[in-house]
Amino acid sequence: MSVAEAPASDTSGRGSAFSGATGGEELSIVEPLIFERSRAQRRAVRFPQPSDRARQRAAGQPTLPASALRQQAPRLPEVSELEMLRHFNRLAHLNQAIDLNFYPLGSCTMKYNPKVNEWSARLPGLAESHPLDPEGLAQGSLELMWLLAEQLKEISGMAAVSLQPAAGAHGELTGMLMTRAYHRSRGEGDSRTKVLVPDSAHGTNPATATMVGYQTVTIRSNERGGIDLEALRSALGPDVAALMITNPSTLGIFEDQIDQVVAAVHDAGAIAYMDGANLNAILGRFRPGEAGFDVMHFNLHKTFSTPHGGGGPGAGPVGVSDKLEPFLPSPTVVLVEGGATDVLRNARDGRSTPGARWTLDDDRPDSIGKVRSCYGNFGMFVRAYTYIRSNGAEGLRTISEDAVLAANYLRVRRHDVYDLPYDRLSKHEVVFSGRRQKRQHGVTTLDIAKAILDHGIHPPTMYFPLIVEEALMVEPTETESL
Amino acid sequence: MSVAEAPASDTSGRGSAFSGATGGEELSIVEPLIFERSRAQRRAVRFPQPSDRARQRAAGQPTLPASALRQQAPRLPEVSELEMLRHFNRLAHLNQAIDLNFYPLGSCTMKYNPKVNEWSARLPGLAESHPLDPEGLAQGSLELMWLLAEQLKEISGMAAVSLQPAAGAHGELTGMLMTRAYHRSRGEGDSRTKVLVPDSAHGTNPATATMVGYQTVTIRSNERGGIDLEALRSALGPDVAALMITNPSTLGIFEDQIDQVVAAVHDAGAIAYMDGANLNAILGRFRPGEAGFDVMHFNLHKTFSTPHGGGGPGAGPVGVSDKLEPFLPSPTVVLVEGGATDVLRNARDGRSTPGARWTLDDDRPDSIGKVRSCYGNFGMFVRAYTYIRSNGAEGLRTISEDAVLAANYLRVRRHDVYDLPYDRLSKHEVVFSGRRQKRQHGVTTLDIAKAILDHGIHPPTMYFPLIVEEALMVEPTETESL
Amino acid sequence: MTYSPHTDADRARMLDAIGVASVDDLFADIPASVRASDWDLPPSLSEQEVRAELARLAGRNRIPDVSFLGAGVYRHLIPSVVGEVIGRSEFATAYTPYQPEVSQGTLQSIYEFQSLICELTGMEVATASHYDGATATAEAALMACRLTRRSRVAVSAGVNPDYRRVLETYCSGPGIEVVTVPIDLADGGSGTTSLEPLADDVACLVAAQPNFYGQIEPMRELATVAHDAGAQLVAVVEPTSLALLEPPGAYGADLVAAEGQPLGIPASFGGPYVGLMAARMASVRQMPGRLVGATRDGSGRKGYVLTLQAREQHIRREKAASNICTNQALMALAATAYLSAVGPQGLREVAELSMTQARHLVAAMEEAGVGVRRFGGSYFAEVAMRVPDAARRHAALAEQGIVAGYLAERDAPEMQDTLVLATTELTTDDDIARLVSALEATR
Amino acid sequence: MTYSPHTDADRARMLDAIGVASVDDLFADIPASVRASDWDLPPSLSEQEVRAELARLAGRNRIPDVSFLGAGVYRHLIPSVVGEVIGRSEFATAYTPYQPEVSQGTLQSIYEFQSLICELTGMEVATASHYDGATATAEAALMACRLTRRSRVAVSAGVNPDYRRVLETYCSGPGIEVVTVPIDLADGGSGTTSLEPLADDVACLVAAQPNFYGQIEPMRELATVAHDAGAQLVAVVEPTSLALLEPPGAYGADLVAAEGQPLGIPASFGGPYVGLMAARMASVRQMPGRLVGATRDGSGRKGYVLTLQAREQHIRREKAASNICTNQALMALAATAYLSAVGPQGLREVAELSMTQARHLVAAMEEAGVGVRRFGGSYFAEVAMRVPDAARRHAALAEQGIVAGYLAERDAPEMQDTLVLATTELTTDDDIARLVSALEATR
Ligand SMILES: Cc1ncc(COP(=O)(O)O)c(C=O)c1O
Ligand SMILES: Cc1ncc(COP(=O)(O)O)c(C=O)c1O
Repeated sequence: MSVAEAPASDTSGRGSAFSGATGGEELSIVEPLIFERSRAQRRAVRFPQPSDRARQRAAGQPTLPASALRQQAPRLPEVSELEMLRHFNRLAHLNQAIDLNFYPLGSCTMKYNPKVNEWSARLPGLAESHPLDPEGLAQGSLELMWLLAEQLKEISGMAAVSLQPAAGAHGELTGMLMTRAYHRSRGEGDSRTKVLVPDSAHGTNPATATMVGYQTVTIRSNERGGIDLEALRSALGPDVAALMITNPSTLGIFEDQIDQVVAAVHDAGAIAYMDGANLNAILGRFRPGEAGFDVMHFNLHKTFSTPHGGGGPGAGPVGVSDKLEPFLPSPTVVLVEGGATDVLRNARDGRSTPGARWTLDDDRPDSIGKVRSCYGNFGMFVRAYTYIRSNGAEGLRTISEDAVLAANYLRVRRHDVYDLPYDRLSKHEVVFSGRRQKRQHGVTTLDIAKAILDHGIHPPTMYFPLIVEEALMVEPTETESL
Repeated sequence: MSVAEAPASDTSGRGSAFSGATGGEELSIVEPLIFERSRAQRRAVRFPQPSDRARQRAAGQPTLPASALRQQAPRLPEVSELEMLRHFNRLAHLNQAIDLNFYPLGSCTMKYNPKVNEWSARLPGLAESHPLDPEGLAQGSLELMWLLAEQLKEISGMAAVSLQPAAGAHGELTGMLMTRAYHRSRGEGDSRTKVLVPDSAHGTNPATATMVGYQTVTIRSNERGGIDLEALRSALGPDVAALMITNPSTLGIFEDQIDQVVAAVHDAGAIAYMDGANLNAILGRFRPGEAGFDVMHFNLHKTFSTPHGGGGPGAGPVGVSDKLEPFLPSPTVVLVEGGATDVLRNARDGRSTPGARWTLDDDRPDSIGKVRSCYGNFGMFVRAYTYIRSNGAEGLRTISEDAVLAANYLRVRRHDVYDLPYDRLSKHEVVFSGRRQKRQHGVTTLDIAKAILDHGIHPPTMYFPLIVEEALMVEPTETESL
Repeated sequence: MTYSPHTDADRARMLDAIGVASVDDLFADIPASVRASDWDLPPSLSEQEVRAELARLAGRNRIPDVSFLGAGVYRHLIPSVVGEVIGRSEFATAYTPYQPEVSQGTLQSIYEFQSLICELTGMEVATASHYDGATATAEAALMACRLTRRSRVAVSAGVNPDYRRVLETYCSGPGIEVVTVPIDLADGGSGTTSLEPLADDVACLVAAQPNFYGQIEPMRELATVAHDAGAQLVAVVEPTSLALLEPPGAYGADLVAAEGQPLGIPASFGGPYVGLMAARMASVRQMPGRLVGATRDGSGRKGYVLTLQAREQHIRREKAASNICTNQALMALAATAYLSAVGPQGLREVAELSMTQARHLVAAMEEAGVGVRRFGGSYFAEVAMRVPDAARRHAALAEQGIVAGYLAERDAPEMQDTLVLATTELTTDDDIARLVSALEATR
Repeated sequence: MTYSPHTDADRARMLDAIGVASVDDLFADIPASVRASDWDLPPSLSEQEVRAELARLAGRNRIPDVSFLGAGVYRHLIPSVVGEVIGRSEFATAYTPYQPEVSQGTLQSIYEFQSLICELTGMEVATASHYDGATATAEAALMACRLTRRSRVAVSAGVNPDYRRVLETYCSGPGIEVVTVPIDLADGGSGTTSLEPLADDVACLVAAQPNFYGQIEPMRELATVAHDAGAQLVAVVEPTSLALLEPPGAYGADLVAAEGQPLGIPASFGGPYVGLMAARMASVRQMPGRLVGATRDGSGRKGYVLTLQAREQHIRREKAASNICTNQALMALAATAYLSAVGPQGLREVAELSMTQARHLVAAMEEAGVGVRRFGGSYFAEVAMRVPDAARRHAALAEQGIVAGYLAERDAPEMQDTLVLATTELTTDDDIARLVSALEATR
């Protein structure tokens, strides 16, 4: 199927949904809408009737005021359980997915999502735990969150971590709100109005700056795909709040002047923000905290392999240096009884620490506040914790080694076929250009993607980053075999 | 794909399995063998190393004698977890299944297998219960088996039920072994050597008779598709051990002389066995026990909807009249403390009965013995119990009403197209004949099946029962919508 | 261990092809001064070990035997068939459906999700999806500011306190002021939002139906209050209640935000959930987040694609309506599967049974003299009860594995000695009896 | 409730088309004299009610905290990925793959299963599948009778007592006599099968490796004993042990039977499991059960089909090799997925760790003076320990949630005061310590 942009007005099946089933004449694999399978009075799941006692007792209580009642029941589909299930199973068969085939969608780290992670997330003790349960009933959830935050600190070298943001972009928002709170605390809230963003950045970076009320200034890349240091230095000044830099970048390149970049930003009194979406390439090799970054976000769903779910859920924890710590979202999980070293050692051995107790600290006067209800996408924390424990210290290093090996292998193996605008060491991914194919044969990157589709493989990311003509961004990850 | 009978000799992939991966030249949806994905040293699941303490203590104990060791490791596939999973997921996509589309395979009752049944079977308290756990730790399993047996008794009108047989044919074996034990107990073990089986019977019936050392005598059907009473009466005699009759029959027809059939069998001193594979059509309408049958089997996986798993597991409980009760397989579950009425009433209300206790009674001197290790396919009992409780007294009746409605509806709707050798009320299914299509157009039933395949629907059972030329046996079940 | 398939031979082959001697060479681009020092992380675990560790943590939680806790997160039945759908790895291990040819499953299900949310809310367009109800509410308020070109937001004190905090945080970004519209919290009062006129520079009024205390708000009147000030009404709703309650589209809401968790999603200590947002078609170009539209392919076959992407960050960058990218798609699928499985009749049964049990609970508490309703008016399936010495008794019951709802004074000091108790279709008569007798025992 | 999709309108439409007035008319063919009387069954339950009822029953079982119970059913790790595979409804809700065009998934996976079993056992052909290890053993013995045209079966007393009982029952059908070959049960004895010559009318000798007491049998010698009598050797094996132990094909077994439960299948109170059977190619036409073969389709593409069906009941009826029809296909898939997931190295780790823990257990028990090995010789991962007053202590430990293995006197009166204790890779050092101290405490 080749598709055009849809008419904007049809984003809901209501109009046609109840006009009856599609005719049976035309045979195709296309699955009708669930509404088209509906027939009045058909049922799947049913519920019990209230007991007589409940009914009697309820009788004396106020009903809903007539003015608040709806006139017509919502026209939800009426289908049998089997019809419902078949519908979604058939839709599932129309998808490509990691669990079926290679899915080298660049920038998305489409690696294997281990099934044991799902096992963990479904443990009733975790899945059925209510976020507002009294803390005494929720010590397991709190310990898990605390342990995960400790691990993310160790992995990133940051001083403190909040798990609250629900995705990478949400982490960016959180980080930039903290940036602003920091400048405000120093009386520079009004003077620092700009955020610098390299031209290779992901769209969420500039969009985030806007949401925080900052103005985006684009910094061009140099001919090696890195940030142009001169351009950066000249843009930096007392009106700059932060630099948001993605490292490794969306070109799959490690910013090899990163030390100078961070120094320049700090010299200007600005905050160095690292977009950690591509952390999968540098585990155990580079820790943003050690390099002086003030704030970063993790894409837990990418690096720590939680299933991407057709577009989410994810999780976007933020790590900060000491200087931003007071501004972290509230609450944070704190260990109030028992020693951190003991707890870490015991957990390493699979043991609970007698007497240890955690609490949610919501008394954080400088905090930017809450960015999400409750504490974040807890189910993703469970999966990420499982993943980190499964891999362990050595395994996490191997992940990055193998991911980088695979990307470089692809780079050299496809080097003859496609142009390589930045022919340097790759990190998590390699970005080719189809410009030659386009010029010489009139074959666009879109055409190439369609050809890849015919092999049952999901195409790479296309036409991004914007600075590469006819870009084809391939991220093999460490879990694809030769 | 149209396939021929396979060469008999290639039933194992060993020969070619390790000769290397299939070439990448040819593009096809065909999935290589798991062995072809193997690469030395590749791993999926790993296991821990023994602790130092365990190793030290084990050191003083005997190792395996060298003579008992294998010389070469088994050549199991060496694949990553993702490769393994993709392999089976892709294979899954090559199957048709109830959960994807209509699957009217006659005689197999391919109805919806409710997902809540799977939920039940996975409850750790049931799934992790060891069959030899001390009875005090297994009262839940025993109560469930007891309750299910009670329900099957109520549904069938039989006096006692054993859940032990693992499938329908296994139930037949059990029933016929009991039949022989019964005749032996009366000194007729050697004289009664024949089992009568109608010509429309499923192949398992005569095969079972052979396994029990009986000789099969085939009884022809009359022109109405029922058993020929005259033929039956003349075959009956002091050398006959039993009649095995399927009711409703494999023609989808209820034997409307069943009262006379059972009487004739009993008059001859023989045992009346009912193959209950097609019980789905007669729940609440006909109880074999009330009609005088001495023994029957249930196909739990059909009538009580446990997933058929690509060919099993199933479960084939047997029900017997009082006269065969002593011969039931051992052990049976008995309630040794507490009253049956109390327990049944409490279970109806979802409550346990204080003080009730069950035990496995293995002191059954006349029993035929065990037909299976442990107590049968317990996981199927869990699903069937869930199903019976979900549907309840009324729901079970509705199942049969709707299954019969659907079969008759199909009968009248396809009546013009196909010949109907026995144009009578249908029960669970309807058997058409493609003889007209074959004679007039040279289109065989096989050709028709292939055309049905092209609609994404699983074809009906073909060329069975044997007495119908070019048979097409369609069982819609109660869960297919109009 | 890792999940890497690479054997040492594979690695050697790759290094060889790349032309480097060791894997360290591939990290030569990291300046020496910033190379990572050693880390202290636990060693790898086999599957059985990691399962033991997670079972340990799960075992340190105690799932209450009886719970009346809601406060935005509700324990409803999740039909087994819903778990089956979202467990399918073709859905779970795909990503954003940029490539429609290989994503029709995800795309069509999102389109159905949007349609279902429109049905429930009576609105014309729904997004897919937001992080949760709180962020959906905040984004709706920001959207109202863009639509009205105003920069003050009024929020009812009857809106979930967590949502109000998130709203504050989001508004602090572009410097939007948030003003709180009080609700009548007096004992015996209405428990609903003040109908005082709004200032005419307010972009929107955010109000919840039912509100945080379960009370039924006069939404039609609140819409008038908002519209009289030239502001929009952002209705924050509870989706199962919409089986019975008037849809926001009918009482004049301009924007709707909701938490989708009650629709087939487990409590899971706070997430993942799904934020719902719906609006009028006229406002669609200011909507944040993803939208899927129906279209036809070259050969005329129906299909689905991401649409109106020119609102989104990957196209518009700093001019985008929001920075949202990864959202909660799989949870939206759970809601889609849930609504398809229960249908209109099932959703009605859920709502009615939840309501009946709430009333049963109130009667039982009042009968036993352990509590009385704090407010007048009507309520849905959550109810504020005045219970003497509530904090102490709430804690005492927790020790016994009984959670006596939400302690209102946590967020509203004037709400001392008040428990907000939620019931659902899973609340049994026995649960109510146990709560009442436990409260009696702590008198 | 039922899962029927039919509304009353649907039913009316069908009745109308059929031309009958009521559904009762469709049952008119049931003679009045045998129509069912009313039944007494419980009313229907909604999903939440039925789940509560099943949770009640599950809660009445107590899963032991520590268990050394094996006796044919072993608690091994079931990798999550195995559950994922067999949970796929394309496998679970299909049936016997009679129609190869729409069953290649099932067919190929069965072919792989057969290949894996051949690899493990060193045999040439394997069936797919049997009800369990006991019935596979019985069917193998019957097959040996057909192959040798003899009608006596010799079975070692070291074979699982349940298997021997099932064998007796199956042999009683065609009137085959079963004779028991003793094992040396004397305290301090070998614990293995007697090597006395067999009578020359015996069709086969059935012996287990390891045997029921965990002892390593001299299989090569037993093969000679069998062959010397012109009989076949039926080896009953434990599949994980074949990572280390000589495959039956190498020591002269003619037939192999096994319980596949240890390969990724939960204990589930006794089933569903899967029976494995393997043989030499020369005997294939006497094999009972299903076989899948590789073939090519019209256009030369590889595919898989049911093969050699002329042995089966649906073709041969009373002349079939067995009456088996529905088997344990999904459990065979579990074993296939398991063996693919663990691979040769993983299976070896399972076997080695299980063995190490058995030896650790013996040493710990002997050190603490709570038990000594009953037999000489070697053992795999299950071991017979002489423990004074075993029956009382076994019962006392069960009360504490510790299952101290299998009480041997249940089946062999001469084995008083003997516990047969099994270890697997899931047995922890802590489990061993807890067992030992609990035994100490009951001295
Ligand atoms: C480099 C980069 N930054 C940020 C993001 C945003 O993360 P999320 O989609 O989790 O919001 C992405 C996601 O694709 C990304 O690739
Ligand atoms: C009429 C009839 N009898 C017996 C059987 C055998 O049952 P099972 O396959 O469970 O062994 C079947 C199975 O198809 C059948 O249809």
